[in-house]
Formats: sequence, structure tokens, C-alpha cells
Amino acid sequence: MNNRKSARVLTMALMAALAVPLTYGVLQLPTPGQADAPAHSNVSAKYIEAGAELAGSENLVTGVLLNFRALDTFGEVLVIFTAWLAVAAVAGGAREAGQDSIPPSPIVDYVIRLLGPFIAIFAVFVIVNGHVLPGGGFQGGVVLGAMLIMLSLVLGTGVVEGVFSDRVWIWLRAAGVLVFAMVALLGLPAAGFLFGLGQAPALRQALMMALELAIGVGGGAVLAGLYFSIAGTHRS
Amino acid sequence: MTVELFDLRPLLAVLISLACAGAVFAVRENPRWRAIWSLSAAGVKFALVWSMLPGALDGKIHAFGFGEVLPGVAFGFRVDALGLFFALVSSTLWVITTVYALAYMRNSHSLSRFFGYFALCISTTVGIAFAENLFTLFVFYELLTVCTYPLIMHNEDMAARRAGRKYLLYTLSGGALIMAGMVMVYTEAGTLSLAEGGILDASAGHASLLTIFVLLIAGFGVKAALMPLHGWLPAAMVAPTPVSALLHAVAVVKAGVFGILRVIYEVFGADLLRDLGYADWLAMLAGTVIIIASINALRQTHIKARLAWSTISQLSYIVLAACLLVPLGALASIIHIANQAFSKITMFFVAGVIERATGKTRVDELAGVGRQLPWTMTAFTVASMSFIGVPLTAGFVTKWYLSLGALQAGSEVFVGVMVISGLLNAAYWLPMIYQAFFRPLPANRPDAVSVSPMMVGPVLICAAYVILLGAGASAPAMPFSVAEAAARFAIQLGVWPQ
Amino acid sequence: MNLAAEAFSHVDYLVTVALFLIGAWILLTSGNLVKKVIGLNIMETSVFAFIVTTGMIDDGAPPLLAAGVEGPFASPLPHALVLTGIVVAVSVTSLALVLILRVKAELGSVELDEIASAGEQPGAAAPPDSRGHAND
Amino acid sequence: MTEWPHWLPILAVLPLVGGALTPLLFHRRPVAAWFWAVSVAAATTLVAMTLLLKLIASGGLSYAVGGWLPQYGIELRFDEIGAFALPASLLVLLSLSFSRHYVARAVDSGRISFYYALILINLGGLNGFLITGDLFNLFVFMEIFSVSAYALVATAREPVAALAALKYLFLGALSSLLVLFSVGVVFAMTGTLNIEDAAADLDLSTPMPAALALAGLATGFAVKAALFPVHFWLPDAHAAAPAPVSAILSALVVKAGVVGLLRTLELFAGGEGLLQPMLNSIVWLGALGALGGALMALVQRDIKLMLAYSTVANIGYILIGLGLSTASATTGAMIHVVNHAVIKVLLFLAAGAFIHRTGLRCIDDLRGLARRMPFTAFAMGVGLVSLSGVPPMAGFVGKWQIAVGALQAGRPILVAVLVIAGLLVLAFSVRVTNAMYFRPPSRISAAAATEAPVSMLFPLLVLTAGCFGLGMAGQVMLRFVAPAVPGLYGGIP
Repeated sequence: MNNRKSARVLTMALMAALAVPLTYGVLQLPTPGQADAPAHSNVSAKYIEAGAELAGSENLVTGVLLNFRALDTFGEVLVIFTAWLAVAAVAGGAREAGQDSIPPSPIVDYVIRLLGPFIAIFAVFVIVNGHVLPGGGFQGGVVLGAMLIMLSLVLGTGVVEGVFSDRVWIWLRAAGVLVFAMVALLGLPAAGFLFGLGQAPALRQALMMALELAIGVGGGAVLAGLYFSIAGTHRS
Repeated sequence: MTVELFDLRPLLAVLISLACAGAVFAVRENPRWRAIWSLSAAGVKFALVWSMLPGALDGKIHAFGFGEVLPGVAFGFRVDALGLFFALVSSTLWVITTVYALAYMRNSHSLSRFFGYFALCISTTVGIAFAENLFTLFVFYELLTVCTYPLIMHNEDMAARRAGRKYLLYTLSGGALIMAGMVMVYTEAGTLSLAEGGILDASAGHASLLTIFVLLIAGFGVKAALMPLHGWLPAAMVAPTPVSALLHAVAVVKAGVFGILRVIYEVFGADLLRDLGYADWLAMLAGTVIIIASINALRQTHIKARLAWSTISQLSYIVLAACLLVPLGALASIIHIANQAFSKITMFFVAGVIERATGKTRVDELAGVGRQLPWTMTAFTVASMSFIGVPLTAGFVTKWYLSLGALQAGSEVFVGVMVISGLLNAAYWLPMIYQAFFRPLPANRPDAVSVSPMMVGPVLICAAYVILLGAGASAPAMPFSVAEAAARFAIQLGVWPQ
Repeated sequence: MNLAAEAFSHVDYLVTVALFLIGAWILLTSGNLVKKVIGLNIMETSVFAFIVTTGMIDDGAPPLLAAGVEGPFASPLPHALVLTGIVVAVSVTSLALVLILRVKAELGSVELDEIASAGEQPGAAAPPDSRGHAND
Repeated sequence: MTEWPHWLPILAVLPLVGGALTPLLFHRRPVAAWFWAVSVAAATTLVAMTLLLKLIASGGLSYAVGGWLPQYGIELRFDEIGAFALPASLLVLLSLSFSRHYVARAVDSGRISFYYALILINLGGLNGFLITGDLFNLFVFMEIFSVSAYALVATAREPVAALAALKYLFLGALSSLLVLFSVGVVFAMTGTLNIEDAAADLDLSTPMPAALALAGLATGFAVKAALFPVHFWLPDAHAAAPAPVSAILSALVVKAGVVGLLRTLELFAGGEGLLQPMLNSIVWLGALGALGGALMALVQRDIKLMLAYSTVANIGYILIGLGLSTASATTGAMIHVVNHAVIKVLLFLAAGAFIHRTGLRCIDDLRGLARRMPFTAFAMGVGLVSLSGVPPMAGFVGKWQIAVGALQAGRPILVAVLVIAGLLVLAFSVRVTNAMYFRPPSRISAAAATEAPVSMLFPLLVLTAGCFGLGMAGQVMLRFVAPAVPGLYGGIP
């Protein structure tokens, strides 16, 4: 972008050229919020009318995620694991674990240590009640990850990362992918198709719970892993 | 009554020198084995091609098809009279050139690469001769470029690299033009096969027919050194003499001219071209090329440069004869392939001998060479007589039939062109002969180094052939009768002057 | 006249389109790599907002079928899609940040102009071939 | 065994799970990770082969994931376009077998297991992208192979690799967002995400949103396919990446963009009015790309940059074929997708072998290598000759069909473009072969180079045979690909 002036004008023109079809096209879409819009009458109508019994969870979004469109979620879990893989493969320079962070002020230190366990409980609650209340594997995983990052800020990445050995951390991060793969294979006997959870309520419930936990723990471990890599490389 | 015979010989003819090339590459720097491999392959190929002569004489056509690579695009060989004639000339000359090259290149470097690509060249030339359709012809045409490039680059010095680059620039763009032409022929005619003779018809519309004609003629014209596209030929003279001999008498230029013959007779067909009138323009171009190239030859000081320009003008003889679109013209063009090949190769061999024996390469240094190398210079004189068109030599036959053809086609101007070119040829060959024989040897000239018989032998054999072609033109076993068969096939006209 | 009414009812879409353009502008014109990542995130949020609004129903309840909850339910599909989209956004952003760290460590700066100008002198960002020894 | 339908999801899941397991099982054990990666890739190739046999035997295969029919869940479909998974898996297998020694030197030893994991995940994402029949699933698999591609570019040690990967990432993310935005628009208009159902429900009475979605999808996939104006991310990324990675990127990941365009054509098959302007612009951009790419390749000094620009040129050919929408042009384009993949992997691996042995990347430094590394030089020669489309080799088939298609569509200028671009490619091929065969070595490391190890020569040998074989197999592949064409253009003849 060395000749910044002409580049800006060029992008300005591009933006204007882009804006006209975008607005005009979007305006002609069916108005959002109308009950008769195609977005509600087609696939979503089927989910709402028969979704709960078929998917086995009142929270239809989790039903869609884990049951109807399980392949998407498998892809999803894999993308987040690939992100960690990529960061680990690309992070420049050797990463020394166990480097002490700048000690935050004692108040922040004390408050975080106090809140730590409560956040953990909340994370578990969000993961476990995914099929009833809004929440689920990803959301719980993010809360778990946030807690781990907060603690490593206070206690130092070395301490939090030292809780498990490298090998265990990798297995934790891959939990989401592995459990999902196993559930997918289990789908063959259960529902006659890969990624199927079958109609037997007890089995379906157990499988969904396993998935939720795996995605939660996996997601949290990966987010923590991302922070460790970024935090580690920063200092090297 | 042409009978289509399934026969392995065309395929074997191509594969023989391929195998020989492989063997030569494998045998690395062992001169004895290399000589044995090259000569035996040359001999076997010579025998194979000549074994097909009797069959071809009484109308049998040997064919070998591989099947379709793409819909309408097949890979196959079909030995018709025209193809066989070209293969006869090239395989005969290849035996002689191999003998000559073995002697000439004895102390040169990276000889296994030289003789390997030398053999590959001939296998592609025979492949071009036997191609059943434009696609196979194009494949071997491009492979010929790839095989001759290392030969031109043999000396690996600056001049060789520049000549190689120029050669590639011309021939590869020629290949691209043919590719475009081929695509248009395929879309217009639906097939690329040269078997039916005249696959295009007037329904294709003037614009696309003219484009196809220009693309194909220009594409093949590059290798046939038609005037605007000839730039690479004089530059390629830096290559060693056997390579120039092979390139300019047998393989590359003849492939170009052969391609033009195929386009005129088998892709368009004589009748369609007569209606369209494109051939007259090409004839005019060929005529001018004959004159201008001869004038240029006058100005050249190096022997090999003069030979190169004479080749350019001789090639246009063939194109001119073909464009007359009359049976005699076709006969003249086909027979001139042999005449020009043998005469020109004799001259190249002579130039090589002179260079080896006396180290002289310029025209004005030839004073007294006749006394030093009597036999070589007599062969040179015979070849010059053939180019000038003296009776009893090969050149005369072509000029004779070409003039008859021109009269039959009603364009007398080309008879004038024949006469003028004859005079010009005399103008640039006779002084050389005069200097060689009638000027005294300069005093301080060291006496000639003795030259191995393996180099003088081929010179004499080719000179003999030139006379044989001229005198025994209508002898039965002579290639002349094959040329007649080819002409009759090419024109498919009932009337044929006996 | 109906264009204005149409525009009013589609205001949510227009806002997402505006956000999309702002994000694109930042991504394309800012010289600082971190600003580019921010621009990318703005674009991602705008697309997710757009997808969620397609599934919105006026005064509809969220798609949780607990007993006793009636009324039109918002369609659950866009929410599932956006959840997946958000995770993709997180992974792309984290990879981008690590790459920026590496660029900073190896090329000395996160400003494209500085990297470009540093590129000219055969200093930090030497072209790969002249430092071929990396593979010896 | 071929009747078992569950091979289809396994085609995508196997490499993904295999890739995820690699760092778990073989962290810091590079040779074991290599064996694991090669065996997973081999297994995927076998699965792809069984699916191909099933496709030839009993036609297209549709699979409802999780047992849910398209109204509820995701539908996977295996058709002629999906069959590209077989060459893709095979080429990844060959690149993996090549990377054993190359990676040992080019990537830090601790990260080699991550490298193999990323390549397998990339393959899994690509296979998933090829077989999915669902728009959003298409986006998810695109993200999988894109994220792994960005990371793979950055695994190289050179400092410029991180910057190149970053540029690739920004443009890739931008194009993914355009695709996601268009998926949202299609969902808003039809309510479904299945390509087949969406194509049926797409009412073109209000053309503007459909045009918006079409433009978004086309631009997004054009950026992924490195079509001419938006190709500038490709040369830096492919030149900076390690050789096996640039082979996979140039041969497969870029082709996913082309497959995305094919899926868009399927989605909008009903609306000819919409498609025609897009197809025309693709043809002209493709033509510019073909000429521009070949010209840029001619002036490059670094051999990998040269090969990267020639990828842009070949993508130009393919998109000309696609845009022409005549039967022979489209089948020619589809065949050239496969043939170019084989040629480009051969070329990048050969260049990789040179770099591995001599550390030199400049074309002028590769002088005289033919004597020291005869097999690699021969493989590079064959690859360059096929790249330029000389008849008996693989490059000719696609180019011939596209040229014939161009003439049938009544646009002779495109034949000229193809022929001139072919000439330019020939020009730089001659430059490289000239340097390798006819010039004395000018660098010590070139003079002292030794032939590449067997694990590198084996893939080169297989690919050279592939170039010859594919050149001859044009007829078979044409008959195989032909049924896919009517589904693409619907109304247009």
C-alpha cells in the first residue's frame, strides 16, 4: 500500500460499487420478522413442530447442533482444534513455559482467586444444561477457557499450564474431536447412519451429554492453549 | 484400388531409432558400441522402409492405428505413397549421414547425447512421414523440434545458444499456429484424418477457410523456411556439419515442406483450392522467395551460409510446384524432395570435408582446392550442375516437370522463374568451381590433411545418386515410380500424361 | 414511497450491510496488521448479525420448547449456523494474531509500509533465495 | 464391499480424525508420524477408489448424515465432481511420501507431527467440500481446509512465509465471509440450505437478491480459485510455503474454488438470465489470467514463484472452459482440473527436490543439475512439457477440448489466447530445461548435488507416468465426466 492515496481512492470506489447492489439486494429480501417468510416456513417449521421429540432436547438449537446437523458441529470442533494445531505449528521461536507474568494488583489477584471456582461451576452448569436451557458445549467451553486464561494471568501461564503435562493437554484439546468421532461411529448401530444418535431416549440423552462435555472441555482447553501459545511467544 | 493393410512395419520403423537412441544414451561414452548401435539401427530402418516399397508400388497402403486419444483425435500411422517416398529419402540419407557423422565428430564432446538425439530426429521424421492424421503429424512435428534443439546447441557456446533460442522461437510459434489451425479444422470437418484427401469443403465459409489455410501454411512454413519465416535457418549454420546436413537436407526443412504438401492435397484438396484461389497467392510468394533467396546466396561469403540460402530457395521450388495444382506440378514437387535432398547433402558433406581437410570455410579461400581434393570437388560440381539444372542430373528433372506443369496450369511466369533461378544458381556456384579447379594453389598454403575415406565415401555415393536420379528417372525400382504413384494419388485425376 | 417503507422494515439488514462495508473498509485500507484483524472481526459480526436476523420473528419466543411457552418461535437454524460461524471466526483470528506476532518478531514491524520499505534494503526481509542456506 | 454406503462420510471423517490423532500419538516422533500420515492418506485413497467404482457401477450416491433427510439434516452427494477426491487423495499421498526428508530439514523437528496433522486435515476438508450437498456444510469444510492451508504456508522457516500466510489469510477470510453472506441470503430466500432444494425453491421473480447471492458466491470462490484480479495472494503464499505444501495448495486447494463455482452453477442452474453475465465475465477474467499469469511466470527468477504464476494461468484456462458453457469446453475444464493437479504436483515436488539438495531457488542457479540429479531433472522436464500442452502429454487434453469448445461457442479469440498462453508457458519451460541441461553448473552446491533420496524419487516417477497416462486417457475421462455437464447449465445449451 505504498502509494496510499490512490489505494484509498480505489478502495473508496470499490466500497461505493459494492454498497449499491448490497443495499438494493438486501432490501428486496423478504422482510425479517414476518411469520410467513420462507426462512420460517421451510426447514425451521419442521424443527419447531417435531424437533423436540426427534432431537431429544427442548433447546432446539442444541438439537440442531448435535443431532440434525451433527456434521457441521463435527467440522466446527475440528476447526477449533485445527486453530490450536496451526498456532502451535506456526508460533515463532521456542516457547518457554513457566515464565512469571507481571503481577497484577493484589485486589485483582484476590478477586480472581475468589471467583475462580464459581466461574468453573457456572461453566459446568452451562455445559450440562445445554439441552434444556440456552447454553451448550461451546458456550460452556468458552467460559471454562476464560477462567483458565484469567487464572494464568494471575498465577502465571507456567502454573496453570503446569497443572497437566504437555501430552495430557493435547489429549484434552482433542477430546471434542475424538468423542465426536466415536459418537459418529456409534451412530451406525444406533441410527443406521453415521452421526446419528438414534431414537432410544436413554442412549440419545447419554450421547448428547457426552458430546456436550467433550465439546466443553475440548473448547476450554483449546482456548487456554491458544492463550498459552500467544502469551509464551510474546516473551520469547 | 488402394487396399488398406494392417501392418506393424510403420510402427517398427519409428520405434527402431527410438530404441537406438535409448541404447546410445545407455551405452554412454563407448565409441565402438555407439557406432554399432547407430549403424545397425540405420540399416534395419532402411531395410524396413524399402521392404514396404513393392507393396506401395501396386497400391497397397500399410496402416497401424493406436485408437482415439480424444473424440475425433486418433493416433495412428498410414503409409501412403507420398509418406513412403519421404521416408525412403530420409532413411537412405540417414544411413549415409550416420557414416559421415561418425567420422566427422570423432573428437567432439558429449557424443552420446549427439547420436542419441540424432537417432531420435530420424524416428520423428519417419513418424511425420507415416502420420495418418494431422494430430499425429503435429505430435511428431513438435517432437522434431525438441530433438533437433540439442543438436543445434551441440557446441554449447554463445553463438550456438543464440541460434538455438532463435530456432526454438520460430519453430515453437509455428507449432502454436498449427495447433490453432488444427482446432479449426477439427471443428469445421469433424475429423483430422488425412486419409480421405480434402477433408474440408466450401461450406465452411471463406473467413474460416482462409484463416485455416494461413495458420497451417504459416505453421509448416516456418520449418519450410518460407521467406518471412526463414530467420532461423541461416542462424542454425553454427551447428556441426552433419547436423546442418541432416537439418537442411533431410529432416527439419523437409518435414515443413511435407506438411505443406499434406495441407494442400489432403486437408484442402486440389479442387477446393483451385476454386478458392489461395494457392495462387502461395505460388507467387514461393516464386519471389526463390528469386530473393538466390540473390541473397550470392552475397554470402561463408560456404555454409550460401548453402543455407540456396536451401531456402530450393524449398520454395517444392512449394511452387505443389501450388500449381496440376499432376505434373505435384510430380515435380514430390520428386524435388529427393533431388534437393541428395544434391544439398552432397554439398554439405563437401563443405565438411573441405573444412576438415584444409580448415577453410569461406568462399574466396577455395583457390586451388580442386587439386588438393579432386574427388570431393568433382562431387561438388555434379551437385552444382544439378542445382543449375544441367540435363542428366536430378535438378533438371524437377525443372523440366515443373515447367511442363506451369504450362499445363497456364501460368507461364513460373517458367521464367525457373530460368532466372537457374542463372542465379550458376552465378553463385560456378565461381566456386572455377576458383577450386582453375586458380593456382597459393604458395603459403599448407598441404591438405588426409581425410578419412568414411567422409569422402558418402560424398561420392550422394553424387552418384544425384546422377542416378537424373539419368535413370523412369527406371522401375527407382523412387521415381513411387513419386508417380504419389502424384497420381495426390491428384486423383483420371487424365495422366504417359 | 414504498422504498422508504421497505427500507424501514428492513432496517436490520441495512445496519448489517453498513457494518459489513465498514469492516471491509478497515480491512482493505488500514496499514496496521492488527487493525486489519479488527476490521475482519467487524465484518464477521455483521454477517453473523445478518444471518440471525433472517431467523427472527416479531415478538417470537426463543426456540426453547419448555412446557407452557407458546407463541411463534424464532427459527433455530440460523442460531446454530452463527454458533459455528463464531467458532470459525475465533480460530481465524487467533491464527492471524499469532502470525502477526511472528511477523513482528521476524520482520520487525506490524506496519505494512515499514515492512515494505524494510523489504527494499537486503536487511531483515531478504528475499528467500539469497538466504538459501536455511535449507542446507 | 462397494455397496456399503457409509464410505461417503468416512471419506471426509477419516483424514480429519487421522489428522487430529497425529499430534496425540506421535508428538516429537517425526518418522512414526510420517508413517501414520502416509497410511491414513493411503486408506483415504482406497475409500475414494471404492466410491468411484460404486459411482461408475450404479451412478450417483446420496447419503443422509445422521439418518435425517434433507429437510432436517445434511445430505452428502457423490457425483462426477466429487470423484475429484480420488486424484486429490492420491496426490496428497505422494506429497506426504515426498515430505519425509524435505520436512526434516525445512520444519523444526518438534512441529513435524503438527505439519502432518495439518496436511491430513486439509485433505479431509477438501474431501468434505467435494462431497457435501449442503451450502453451510460447504462453508464449514471450506474453512477447515483454508485454516489448515494458512497454517501450512506459515510452517516454512523463511521470515517472508508468515507475511505471505497473513495476506493469504486476510483474503481467504474475506472470501469466506462473502460465501457465508450469500449462504445467509439464499437461506433468507428459500429457507433451506440443501443445494438441490434451494435450486428448486429459488424464485427468480425478484432477481436482485438472487443476483446478490450469485455475485457473493462467485466472487468468494473466485478469490479461493485465484481468478485473475484477485489472484495476488497466491504467488507469495505458494512460493513461501514448503514445496510439498505449495504442491498441495496449487494442485488441490485452488481447485476447490473451481469446484465451488461449479456448485454455484448447480445452485443457480434455473436462472440463465442471471448466469450469462457472470459466465461472460469469468471467461474474460480467465483469458486475462491465462495471459497475465503466463507472462508473469516468464519473468520470474525464483522457480517456485514461476510455478505459482503458471497456476494462475492454468486456473485461467479452466475458468475459460467453465465460462464457455459448451459441452466440450466444460468437460475439457473438468479434465484440466485433474491433469493440471497432477502436473503441478510433479513440478513443485521436483523443484522441492532441487531445493532440498542444493538450497537454491533461482532458475539461473539450477544450471547443470541434469548431470548431478538426472531423474529429478527428467521429471521436471516432463512436467514442464506437459504444462505447455504438447500433445502426447496430460496438459494437451484439457486445452484441446477447451479450444474446440471455444470455437463451437463462436469465440475464436479465445483459441488465440490459449495458443499464445501455451507459447509463453513453452518459453519459460525452455528457459528452465535450457538451464538444467545445457549450461555448466554456476554454483558449488549445484555442482556437488547428489540425486534425491528414494522417498522423493518414487512420487516423481509415479507422477511422470501419470503425465503420460493422463495424456492418453483423454477419451476415457471425457466419457466419465460427460454426464455431469447438463446438470450445470440447465437452460443454456
